[in-house]
Amino acid sequence: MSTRWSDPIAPEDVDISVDVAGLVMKNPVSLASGTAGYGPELSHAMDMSTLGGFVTKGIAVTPWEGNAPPRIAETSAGMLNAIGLQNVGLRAFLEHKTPYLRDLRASGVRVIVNVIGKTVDEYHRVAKGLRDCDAIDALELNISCPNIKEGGIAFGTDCVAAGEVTAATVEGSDKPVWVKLSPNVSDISSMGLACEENGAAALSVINTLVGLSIDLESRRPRLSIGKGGLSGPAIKPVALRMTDEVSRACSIPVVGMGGIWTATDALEFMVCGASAVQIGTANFVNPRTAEQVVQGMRQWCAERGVAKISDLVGTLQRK
Amino acid sequence: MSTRWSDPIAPEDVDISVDVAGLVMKNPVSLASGTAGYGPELSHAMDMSTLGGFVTKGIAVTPWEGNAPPRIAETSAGMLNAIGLQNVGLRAFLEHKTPYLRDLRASGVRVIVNVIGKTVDEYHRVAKGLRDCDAIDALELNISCPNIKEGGIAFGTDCVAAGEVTAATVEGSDKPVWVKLSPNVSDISSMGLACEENGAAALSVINTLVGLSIDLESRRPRLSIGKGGLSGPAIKPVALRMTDEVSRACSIPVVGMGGIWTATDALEFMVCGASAVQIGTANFVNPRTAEQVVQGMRQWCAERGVAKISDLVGTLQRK
Amino acid sequence: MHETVATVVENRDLGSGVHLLRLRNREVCAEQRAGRFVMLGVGETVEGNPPAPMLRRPFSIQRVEGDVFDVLYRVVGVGTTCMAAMKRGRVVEVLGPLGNAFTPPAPGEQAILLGGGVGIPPMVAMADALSANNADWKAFLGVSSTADAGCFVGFDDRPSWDSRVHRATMDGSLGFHGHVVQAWLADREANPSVTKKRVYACGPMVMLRAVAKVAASLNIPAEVSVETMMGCGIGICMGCVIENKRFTEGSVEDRSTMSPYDRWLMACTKGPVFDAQGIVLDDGGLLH
Amino acid sequence: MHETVATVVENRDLGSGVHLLRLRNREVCAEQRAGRFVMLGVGETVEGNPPAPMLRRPFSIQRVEGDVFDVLYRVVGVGTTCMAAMKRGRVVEVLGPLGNAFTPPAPGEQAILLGGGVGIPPMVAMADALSANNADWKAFLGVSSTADAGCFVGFDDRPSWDSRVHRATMDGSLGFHGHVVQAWLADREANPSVTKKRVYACGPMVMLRAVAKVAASLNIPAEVSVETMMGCGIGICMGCVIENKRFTEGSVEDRSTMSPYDRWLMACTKGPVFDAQGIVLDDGGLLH
Ligand SMILES: Cc1cc2nc3c(=O)[nH]c(=O)nc-3n(C[C@H](O)[C@H](O)[C@H](O)COP(=O)(O)OP(=O)(O)OC[C@H]3O[C@@H](n4cnc5c(N)ncnc54)[C@H](O)[C@@H]3O)c2cc1C
Ligand SMILES: Cc1cc2nc3c(=O)[nH]c(=O)nc-3n(C[C@H](O)[C@H](O)[C@H](O)COP(=O)(O)OP(=O)(O)OC[C@H]3O[C@@H](n4cnc5c(N)ncnc54)[C@H](O)[C@@H]3O)c2cc1C
Ligand SMILES: Cc1cc2nc3c(=O)[nH]c(=O)nc-3n(C[C@H](O)[C@H](O)[C@H](O)COP(=O)(O)O)c2cc1C
Ligand SMILES: Cc1cc2nc3c(=O)[nH]c(=O)nc-3n(C[C@H](O)[C@H](O)[C@H](O)COP(=O)(O)O)c2cc1C
Ligand code: FES
Ligand code: FES
Repeated sequence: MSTRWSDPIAPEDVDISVDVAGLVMKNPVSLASGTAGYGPELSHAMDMSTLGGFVTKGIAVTPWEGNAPPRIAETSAGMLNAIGLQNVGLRAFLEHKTPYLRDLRASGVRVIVNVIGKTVDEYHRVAKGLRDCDAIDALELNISCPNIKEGGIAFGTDCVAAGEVTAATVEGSDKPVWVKLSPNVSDISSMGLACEENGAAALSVINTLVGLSIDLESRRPRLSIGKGGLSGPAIKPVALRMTDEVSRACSIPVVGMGGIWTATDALEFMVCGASAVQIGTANFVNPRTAEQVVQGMRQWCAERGVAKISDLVGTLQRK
Repeated sequence: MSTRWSDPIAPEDVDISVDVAGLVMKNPVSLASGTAGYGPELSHAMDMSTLGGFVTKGIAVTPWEGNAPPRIAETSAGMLNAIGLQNVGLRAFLEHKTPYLRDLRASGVRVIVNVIGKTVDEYHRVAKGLRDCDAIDALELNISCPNIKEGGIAFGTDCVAAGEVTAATVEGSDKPVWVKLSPNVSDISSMGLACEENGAAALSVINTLVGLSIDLESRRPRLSIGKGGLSGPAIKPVALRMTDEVSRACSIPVVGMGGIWTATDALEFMVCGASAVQIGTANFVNPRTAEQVVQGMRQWCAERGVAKISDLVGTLQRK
Repeated sequence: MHETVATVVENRDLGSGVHLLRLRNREVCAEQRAGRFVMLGVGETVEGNPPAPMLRRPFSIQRVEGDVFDVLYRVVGVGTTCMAAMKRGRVVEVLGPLGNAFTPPAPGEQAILLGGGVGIPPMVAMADALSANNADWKAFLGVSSTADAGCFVGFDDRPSWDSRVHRATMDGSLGFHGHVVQAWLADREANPSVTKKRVYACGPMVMLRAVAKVAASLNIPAEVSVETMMGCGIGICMGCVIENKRFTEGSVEDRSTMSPYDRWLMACTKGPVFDAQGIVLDDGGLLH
Repeated sequence: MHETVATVVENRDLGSGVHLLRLRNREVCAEQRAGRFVMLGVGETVEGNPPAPMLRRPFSIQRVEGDVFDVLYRVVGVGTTCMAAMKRGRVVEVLGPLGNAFTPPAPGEQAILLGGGVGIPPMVAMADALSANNADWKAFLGVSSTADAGCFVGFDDRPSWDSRVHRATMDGSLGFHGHVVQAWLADREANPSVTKKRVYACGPMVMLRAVAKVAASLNIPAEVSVETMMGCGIGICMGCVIENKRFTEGSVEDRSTMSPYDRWLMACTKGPVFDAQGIVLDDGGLLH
């Protein structure tokens, strides 16, 4: 694509579908893991069938408690969270959460299950447990679990460990495996490459940045466990940079996220190399964000005569 | 110190001086490198003698051009910059910039020279060139120079290289050498330790986070060279987290910075382990920020009966 | 639940940082039940930036009159400071009504409403609902001093309720001298009755703890409305949790039906109203 | 230079997104000289957050009357959108006046003022200064179409100047049909004169390039005021640079006195007014 735009076309003539490693999504927008529950929660506030995809809260092989409150704190143009991956566990997920997801999938929304674990084996077991599950299209591995203290490996910041957990999950699964990268690393591209070499189908970029917020009067962290993950518009420049880096270093597709608030934000991620995008924190502030972003992206393309949204992917002009 | 505060005292009875590795500063607040020129620029807008310290724009052994414009772009609660370390070089610095700094120093403000280089030898040569210079109190090594493409080493993200450049500078200098750490790493504490082991007197935490901002219409980066460094309130949670980590891992003092806007922000850094603080981006928005922060810190301590501000350092309560 | 906007009809300063915000939106009013709340977008929005503050803030609906609903709030931080500056005509983003609601008293039961400070609003909502049903109720309302008497506005506006309403201040500057639970117990002593009681309470944690303790010792069912730090109000951020007492202190049978997932309950969807004996009334010390 | 605040006296909508903001501050007015500018804090400030937008925005001072100074601006993005919403009485943070100023013409020289769109303000300031000194001047002012005629307000308000002022539009809907440089050249042809000329210009880069080229070919000294992306306005961010033509294209002697540091000049302190032949009038395509 050249830098210049063409004549406007009708919004309905814009093809906003995208293909993420063979998984065709009717539009590029998914809800990010941990910011949309297991699905039904948001369905009262928005029309879920307008989504391209839906990523569940992280699922472990057994239920996890999560952390004590306070679990969230607001910061300038962002927020910190330390939910601690409270989750119902694989069995309850299959039993209670898949019926809704099956219907959602039937309405044309791609369903991606975010997977967490403390050991390579735990990831593998979740992948195996989700074999043959017809409610889901893909897995997304969250390899930045904050569980180092419990004996787990720092999967998210070590290439070898990231490769291992990817390989084990791919081996256990019958579905495409996306790996969600941590931004808290010196070199995110080599993390991406390690995952790609071990069978990842796509890379989700980025998870939250580790941060700290304190209450000066009590001189205590605002979150019960101390540190937390920073998300929201504050991190968008870091997320765009990493999307650009990973998409150029790796040959598998990148799913971009971090601070997306508007259609413009989402399109910026695509121009920087993301084949699709996810929306997280914005859902909390306006639960209809995703719906509005999809509409805005279509409109933006129509006004500029972009007939196929995926033509924008990775078209950032360099000098 | 306990979590509870004491009865108020008079503001003038609060001792707000701090000691950074033997360098006594009359208050904890310095202007950060690259955000206050060489000194005279800001003197028209604020009373420079109210500062605890002043850090110059980075100085290299020879003058540097810096990057083409645009060099700055605004983001949510932050900004990106890619100035490219345009600087007058060591000789012109000594000739033209030290007279003002000597006077500033005479007024009781500590003067710290930020040092940049493309090779270990270049750092060493600046250090040697500044020997016996009576206008300055300390050096601060900026080891996150964006010059990898020009053959330099990634000092800021490699422990061995960081240690080497520290050792070489310490060897060449007759002044305390602070090292300013890059936040774009998996483990900032080991970077700090590597510098400590090689003779650093203190650690400045943090430099900018690498980010990208693009203009969607032209599909070009907003900065001429593409990526830039993210600063401002957006990064404060990351900066506080790293201040806490480094100050606990290392035994030399930490100078904290990243998004400081108010006295409360500055005090939060001290509670998280910073012996002193620096103010950067806020100078652009309100050139009197530092003066107001100093006053606010004194007032805050007075109201809570904190007789010595340095008693607050590292007093974050953990569960 | 509606994701919509409402128009400011009035924003009345009641002194000491307490304000009454009256908002017009028919759909929200239609779905209100005593105990429910709204998430309000209180920040300033500047194009290209998130609102500041970014997250919406939760507030109980105190009263519905026609298509107007009232929120009583105290200025405690950045969001409520923005609210205090809202002028008539300003349009505010609203998500709600959210959360569960108080269980109505059984026929023949007398409702005891205990409200402290800006925890009084849900008690206004209860009193309205109970009065509409001609149910029997008594309210005990407390603030720290007469300067905070603005918190009573929902009851002050209904003089016909006066015989049912007992006001208290911690410093004795108005009404009963002491806290609401003491006021209630003093009244119990002075006016013994055999009517079955059911307690409804909202206020600071320290008050809710006292309510739970007294209700347990008197063997009276009690429901409390809790205020936790909320990110979304609809169960998607998992930020607003409160500890499940059946999990930590429950019987063996209780625990056998539970998974670790059940330790923390989301206050926005499972609450904000809980059985006072069912949750751990502790907030890690960071909330009030 | 003063770091201070000013009060909005008026914020007049002149159509097509162009507005005239009148601000009261005696100190700023006292130090104004034609060509200088102010950094305005235009964002909304919410406690605990930086203003949004965070950075101040640079604007030329168009005119000083008593203790009121005028800024003519066009809404182009988030900051100017905030400005358009400012009401009378609002207090605005101001840093200024900043930058250098135009060199006054030598005795006997005629000043040619060339202003395009929201580049007209410094020409108003020049016309005021020249008129006060009874100096000889002519102005050529251009906008794209009559809809943008609000940009002429500083000259429209001085009907006595009319014989000196030549208006032009790109689409010919008002005045001369074409751009300002063409208007100037057409006038030169129609009214030849032997008076020495000195050119002053402000406007889009494409216009400044044309000015520099024509002035060079006619061997007339020319000064241009440039608009770069500014972070601070006082030489501490090094963001606002423009390329030094003497560095890139200068003579051997020129270059021998320069270091690589001299390639990029800070427009806020060395400018915003530069010799048109001294800088590279190019902005990497990202500014207008
Ligand atoms: C279901 C529910 C109903 C509520 N109803 C009312 C009401 O009717 N009237 C009223 O005045 N307040 C009510 N609150 C509390 C109200 O939400 C907070 O006071 C408000 O969000 C503070 O916002 P802020 O930006 O001004 O404070 P911040 O600057 O965010 O914080 C200031 C202080 O308030 C506390 N705080 C912040 N957010 C919350 C929160 N979500 N819940 C509790 N404490 C918080 C913080 O710990 C801090 O100490 C309710 C809270 C909940 C969860
Ligand atoms: C010395 C000087 C004097 C100026 N005088 C005037 C004046 O009298 N009247 C007037 O209308 N404008 C003037 N400008 C330009 C004005 O500063 C910008 O239009 C304004 O900052 C845009 O702010 P924004 O937030 O609305 O736009 P943004 O949302 O920040 O950006 C919108 C567009 O404006 C451009 N822009 C942003 N900031 C600047 C900037 N600092 N300089 C130039 N372009 C920018 C961007 O590239 C973008 O295309 C002057 C600029 C300078 C440097
Ligand atoms: C409250 C909260 C919970 C989250 N939980 C998860 C999770 O379970 N698994 C995961 O991979 N990412 C999780 N994330 C990260 C988001 O999916 C997303 O990567 C991140 O928030 C950046 O996007 P945003 O800025 O749009 O929120 C969570 C984020 C938030 C704010
Ligand atoms: C425009 C700009 C230029 C900077 N130049 C330098 C520099 O020359 N050397 C350096 O060590 N840090 C430099 N920094 C980083 C700051 O000193 C500081 O570490 C960083 O901006 C974080 O602080 P802040 O959020 O208060 O700005 C620069 C920052 C900015 C915004
Ligand atoms: S407030 Fe988000 S889950 Fe309850
Ligand atoms: S605007 Fe900051 S140096 Fe010129």
